[in-house]
Amino acid sequence: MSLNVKWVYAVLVLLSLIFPFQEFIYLVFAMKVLCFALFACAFNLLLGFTGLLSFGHAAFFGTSAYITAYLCKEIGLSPELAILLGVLSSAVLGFLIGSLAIRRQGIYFAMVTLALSQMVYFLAVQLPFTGGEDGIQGVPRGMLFGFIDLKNDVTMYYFVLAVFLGGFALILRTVHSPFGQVLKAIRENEPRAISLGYNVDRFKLISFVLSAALAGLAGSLKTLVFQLATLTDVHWHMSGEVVLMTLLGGVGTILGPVLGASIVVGLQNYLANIGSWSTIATGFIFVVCVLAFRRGVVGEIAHFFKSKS
Amino acid sequence: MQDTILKTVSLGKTFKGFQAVSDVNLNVARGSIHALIGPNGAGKTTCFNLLTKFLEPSNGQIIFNGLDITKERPAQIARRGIIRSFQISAVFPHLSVLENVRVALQQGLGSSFHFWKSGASLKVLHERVEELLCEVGLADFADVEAVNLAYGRKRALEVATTLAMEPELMLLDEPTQGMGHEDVERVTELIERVSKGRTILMVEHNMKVVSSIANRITVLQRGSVLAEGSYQEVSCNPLVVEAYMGSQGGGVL
Amino acid sequence: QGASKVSGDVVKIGVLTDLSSIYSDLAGPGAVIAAKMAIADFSKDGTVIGKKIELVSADHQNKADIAANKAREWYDKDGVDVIVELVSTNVALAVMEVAEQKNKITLVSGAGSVTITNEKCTPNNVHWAYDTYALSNGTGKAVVKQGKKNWYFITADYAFGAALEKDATAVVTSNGGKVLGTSKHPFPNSDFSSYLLKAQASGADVVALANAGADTINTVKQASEFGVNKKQTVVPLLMFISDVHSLGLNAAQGMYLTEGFYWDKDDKTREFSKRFILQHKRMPTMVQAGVYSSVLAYLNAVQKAGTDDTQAVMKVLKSTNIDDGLFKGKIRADGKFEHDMYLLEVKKPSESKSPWDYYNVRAVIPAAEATQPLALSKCKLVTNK
Amino acid sequence: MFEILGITPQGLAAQLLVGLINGSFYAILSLGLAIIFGLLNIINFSHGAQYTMGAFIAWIGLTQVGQWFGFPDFSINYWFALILVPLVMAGFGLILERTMLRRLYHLDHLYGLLLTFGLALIIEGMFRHWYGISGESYSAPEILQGAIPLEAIGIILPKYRLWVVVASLTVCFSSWYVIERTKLGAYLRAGTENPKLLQAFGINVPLMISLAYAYGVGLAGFAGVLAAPIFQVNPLMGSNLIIVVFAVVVIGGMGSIMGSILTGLALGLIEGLTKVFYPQASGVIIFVIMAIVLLIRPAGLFGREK
Amino acid sequence: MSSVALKVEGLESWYGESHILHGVDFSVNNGEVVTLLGRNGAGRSTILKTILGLTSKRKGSIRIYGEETIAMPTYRVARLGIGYCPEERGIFASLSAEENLLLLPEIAAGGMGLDEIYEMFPNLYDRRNSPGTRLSGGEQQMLAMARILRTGAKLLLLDEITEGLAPVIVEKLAEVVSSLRSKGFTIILVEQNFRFAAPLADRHYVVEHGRVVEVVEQRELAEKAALLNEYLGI
Ligand SMILES: Nc1ncnc2c1ncn2[C@@H]1O[C@H](COP(=O)(O)OP(=O)(O)OP(=O)(O)O)[C@@H](O)[C@H]1O
Ligand SMILES: Nc1ncnc2c1ncn2[C@@H]1O[C@H](COP(=O)(O)OP(=O)(O)OP(=O)(O)O)[C@@H](O)[C@H]1O
Ligand SMILES: [Mg+2]
Ligand SMILES: [Mg+2]
Repeated sequence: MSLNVKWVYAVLVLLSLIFPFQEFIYLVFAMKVLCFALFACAFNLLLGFTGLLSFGHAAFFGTSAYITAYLCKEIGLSPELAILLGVLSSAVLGFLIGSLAIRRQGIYFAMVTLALSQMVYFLAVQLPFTGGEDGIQGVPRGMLFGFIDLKNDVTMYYFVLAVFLGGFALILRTVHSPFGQVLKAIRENEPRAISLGYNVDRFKLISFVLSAALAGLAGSLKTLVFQLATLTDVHWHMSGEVVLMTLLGGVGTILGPVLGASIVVGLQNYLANIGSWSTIATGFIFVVCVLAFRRGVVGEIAHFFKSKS
Repeated sequence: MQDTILKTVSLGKTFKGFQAVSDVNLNVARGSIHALIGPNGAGKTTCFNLLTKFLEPSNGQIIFNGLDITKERPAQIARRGIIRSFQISAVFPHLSVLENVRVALQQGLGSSFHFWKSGASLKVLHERVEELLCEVGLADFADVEAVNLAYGRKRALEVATTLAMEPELMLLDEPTQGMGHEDVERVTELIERVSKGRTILMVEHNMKVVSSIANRITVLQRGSVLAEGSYQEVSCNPLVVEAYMGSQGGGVL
Repeated sequence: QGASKVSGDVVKIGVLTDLSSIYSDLAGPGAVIAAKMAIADFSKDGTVIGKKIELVSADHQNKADIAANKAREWYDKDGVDVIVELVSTNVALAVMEVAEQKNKITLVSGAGSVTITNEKCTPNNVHWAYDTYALSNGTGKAVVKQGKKNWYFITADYAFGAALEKDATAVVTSNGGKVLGTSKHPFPNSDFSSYLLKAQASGADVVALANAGADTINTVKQASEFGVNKKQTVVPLLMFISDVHSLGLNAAQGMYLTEGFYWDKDDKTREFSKRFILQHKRMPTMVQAGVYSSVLAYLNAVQKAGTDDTQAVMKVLKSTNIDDGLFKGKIRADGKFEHDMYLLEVKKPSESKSPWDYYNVRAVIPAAEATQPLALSKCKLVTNK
Repeated sequence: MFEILGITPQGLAAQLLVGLINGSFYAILSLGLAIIFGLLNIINFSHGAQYTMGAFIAWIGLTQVGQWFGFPDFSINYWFALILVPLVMAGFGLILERTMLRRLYHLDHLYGLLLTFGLALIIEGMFRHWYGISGESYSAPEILQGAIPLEAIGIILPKYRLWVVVASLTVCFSSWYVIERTKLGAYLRAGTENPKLLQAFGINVPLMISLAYAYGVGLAGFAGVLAAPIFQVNPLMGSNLIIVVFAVVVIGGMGSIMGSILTGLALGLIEGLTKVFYPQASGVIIFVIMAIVLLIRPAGLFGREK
Repeated sequence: MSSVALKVEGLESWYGESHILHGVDFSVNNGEVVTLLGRNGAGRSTILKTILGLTSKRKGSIRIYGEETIAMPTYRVARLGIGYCPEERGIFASLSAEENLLLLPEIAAGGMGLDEIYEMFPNLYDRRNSPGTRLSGGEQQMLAMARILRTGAKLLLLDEITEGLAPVIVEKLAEVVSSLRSKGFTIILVEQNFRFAAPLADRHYVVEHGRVVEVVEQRELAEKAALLNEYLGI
């Protein structure tokens, strides 16, 4: 990681730390961005660095969201435990779906994941504990570690930020780790990787589970922020959205997904008041992105500097 | 320890009724360079695919160092020390030449699953990578993306990657294919050099190469063994000349 | 001195509705217009107790999370005092939740489930226009009375559908009818022929539709296609005039339905609707009328209380009778605004004189009948009394 | 007498029939998708929107154009629409392909999917904006109105639905014949694999591709017109359908023409049955099947193993 | 007859960013056989690809049978009567061997018939129904060669056709090429296998770093052997 990149990170972290001390941007919105940024990063670990396009990541996001919501509201667990169990459950789910899906490549992989996540959606609709269309609402944020009260948005924000940074760091590390190197190789030329003695499926599965777990983490956070978990979280639109975020920001770039998430969430928020135009505008932006700057925002910037030097 | 490293017992493969390989009994002596030749479509690559379990044998056994590996999976076999190169060049296109080789070396480190370890932990390998690249004459290409190599260089890179695995038995499928004469010579002597302390089984159409380094040759035709022996023996065998070598037979080079 | 009494020195009204998705015709932009009209009608200069009245609106796309998020932002950051409309139950419940936390007001017109004033009721909420109880009682009772006793339900497979079916079933059985069967369909859904065939085969007198919006429209349309409406009576438990409009009288004629508002009921409603259609090109739906009525009532309450403080305003709202020409009645302790409902029959094309001339008013369902008795209410505000 | 889970054999037959009807919609839509994917390597997410568009254009033709141009009594009737709309849509497709999709061929499927997804949003949004959400009704032509009572199985079957089956099956199978039974088929497959090389052999691949896309979109338009009288013509009619149709294509085997047709029909039937026996599941059954199929036969039922 | 079949002047070519050919000049008369020799990566394959417009960008002048084609789309260039046998064989995996053969449209009269081809390459006949990429390396090479003989193209661009072929078959190919030549085909060979190319060609162009650096007429082979040696290390 080159020096000026380090600087970029430093500045961003600093900004996010002083964030609550400004009026213009609403804090809960910022938290939403962080949650989805984490989600997108988790997804990018799979798409960008393993070369697997999952079209069912909502399943992990949603499952963990529901579990956390349920544990907090009905069982009254403390947030950290609820999150932990939520993440665990989506990791397990990730393992199940993953071990089925990784046997297939390319677009088929995408479709298997889609199919399986649709089943998760179906369960979410049918199972009683999810509260069907209403979802689980009014989830208490509770006391972190029993003494930090998350009701206050600022506290909540710092909690979310901390978790996000943790997850982000983990991903960063993974990408550059020996493990990450092998993933890259597999993405490039699978039979060759096998012939070099790598158990390709193991690698794919691990990164799938990792990604699922982190997606789950994002889901649980979101539940605590909004204090609800609904069908939106498991719907395939959610899977689609995370793909969009990642592409918009730049597949296979580290910061891309974060930016992508901010843009998409921002759009949803600020176009909300103009009704059907928001749909059109969103669509338009995606078209432009694909046609004009395909590497995604961050990707394009990086490329610009590359071609400069 | 016995001196046949690899042994196949009536190995066979049929594709939807088509006998690609039938009843092949190979005996590869440890430390030798063993060439597998034969007309196109004779079943050489298929044999390789069987030995590395990229294809399931229809019948027969594969015995490596005395133990039966017929049932094992490709990755296992690779880790036992049987490494192959491919006929159609196989590199990691968007990795740099250096990374290509390093990925292979990583095996040895055993840290491949450690997604928490930092990338810096791989620096230790670079020295070895340099060596290997020099051996195949790609030293000044270390940072080039593999796609951008000309065909011949891709092959060289592939050999380097294979070597990196420190294989006990190397399977080379037409290692010099599509190379200019210089490269051919370089790679030939490279093979000879690395064959020290290793066993090499290779498919090669370039008789020059075969004659110069192979100490034992098996000729396949229509999936079964036509002849076996030293270059002199096979190249004088009228059947072989007729089926494969043509006018080049009889060692006239 | 008024400053202290009015938060942020403005009275801010938020219309949180479905501007782009499946309910945008029955609420949506029309609801925003209705709210604007209410403000204009309340005071020429757009002020109450000397403070400016502001209106904001946003699209919740029928998503509880988006809605909740927006509501939070409005209450926390933008100083919104009251949120109105809130079509679709899950959205309403989510926002009510937030409002209770932040101690702000919600006036629900679009959402229909009775739970809003039952299990899930909140002290700061009024349920304005209609609820599933009223619908099923209105239509259900009337139809059973006509001697059509055997019912078959086609129900949207989600909370609202279930609630609707449950209430209707209660009405039917208690009036001596019986339910022969139910088909639950996924939501949303476009082809209903299978369910209709089952309904047909069941030989019931009545095929009741416990779904909403596009689903209902398609069911009705395809019912007439399969000639279901020839031998059996199709009863959409929830249908708005906007749906009838897009169905066309051909497919819709002869159906019974219950609404809390019909533009052509009397002079007052006509007067309002004429002004409305000038701005919106469509006649107001019950929901849009409800929004108008609720905003007007809210402003009056603020006027009367002399402050926009939540408790004070709620107190006034729940203690004064409301009669704005569109709705007439009073708000109960559990937050249900009880008012008359109307049993309507869709006209034959031949009967329809002018555009939007769609209904014959068959009966007025008195408030008492159209509302779940407080005695039965499960609302915490009334039970623990 | 013998009832299966409360369904008389007649009832069942009737259900199968309506299943078939939906099936023929799936068939014709997935056919379009299959062709497009097969040749352009693009997952045409806007297929649903284009189907919607077809329906709307038909409706506009019937009810609006008159006013637009000031001849209230002028209107394009169903039969003309059936010919005209597919052509218009094909034209539209051609433009899209030439101006946008063309730039994506050398890229991953992903981008095509994303672009068409965006297009879908735009188209959908436009219609929402102009014509609201609850949609407009479009009535079937006189001769196809009314229904045929089938005493045998004790139901009355709308004439129009029968027509739909006939029409779409005809179109499907003739398309299949043209593509598979002529050299075109070979070109299509080769073109998918390595368009540049195919050009080097003297085949005008760009043109071939544009036409293929246009044809696919045309099919979507055609389906739209067929659907208009059955379903409400509304902006979301397509987006509700599209995911299912994807599933169909995948199950049939990406790019396999016959596969998509047969699977479409079959799934229509299966879905119909689910609606009878376990309606709640009718939304998910197709995905269950998809998952199973892909795990057993990765390339889909009719797809070629790579 | 010595009318010019192909004339290349100042040809430059790019793969994306990287500039590969820097002004290549050479010309081939009707009925001639010429070779492009050079080290790996010299740019020989790229020359062929550029003639067909398969690189991302090209500049200069390419006249085929007198017609300027620098701005032509690939498929029209091909239709002028070019048969191309690419470097990595380019067999279509989704088509069977025979379909691969029949795929190419006839762009001129006088192409070979199937049976003619099958008797030339018997292996193909045995394997005609198996999927293209299921063929052995060599079989694929033969197929790639065989299919362009069907089209009736008169100007053949052959990129390393002897690669991975058994000596017997290489000899067979040598016969094929010389018979084609006697049939009046114009052929451009990219070859590593000098022993194969030497006797066949009228002229040899030596390519280095994306330029033609040397022209060797058949008759000069003897005296320029040393030179070639230093260029190619033969
Ligand atoms: N997967 C497969 N399916 C069907 N036939 C196959 C398959 N793989 C190989 N074959 C056939 O088996 C025979 C042997 O193929 P193989 O690749 O082993 O030949 P080879 O000896 O490597 O020839 P070459 O020297 O040309 O590479 C060929 O005729 C080929 O067509
Ligand atoms: N697709 C490509 N993208 C970028 N660079 C390329 C590409 N293909 C080839 N090159 C570069 O162009 C140069 C010439 O390649 P070319 O294949 O023409 O070499 P050649 O003379 O044919 O040698 P070979 O015998 O290896 O084919 C090489 O340096 C190679 O790195
Ligand atoms: Mg081979
Ligand atoms: Mg080359």
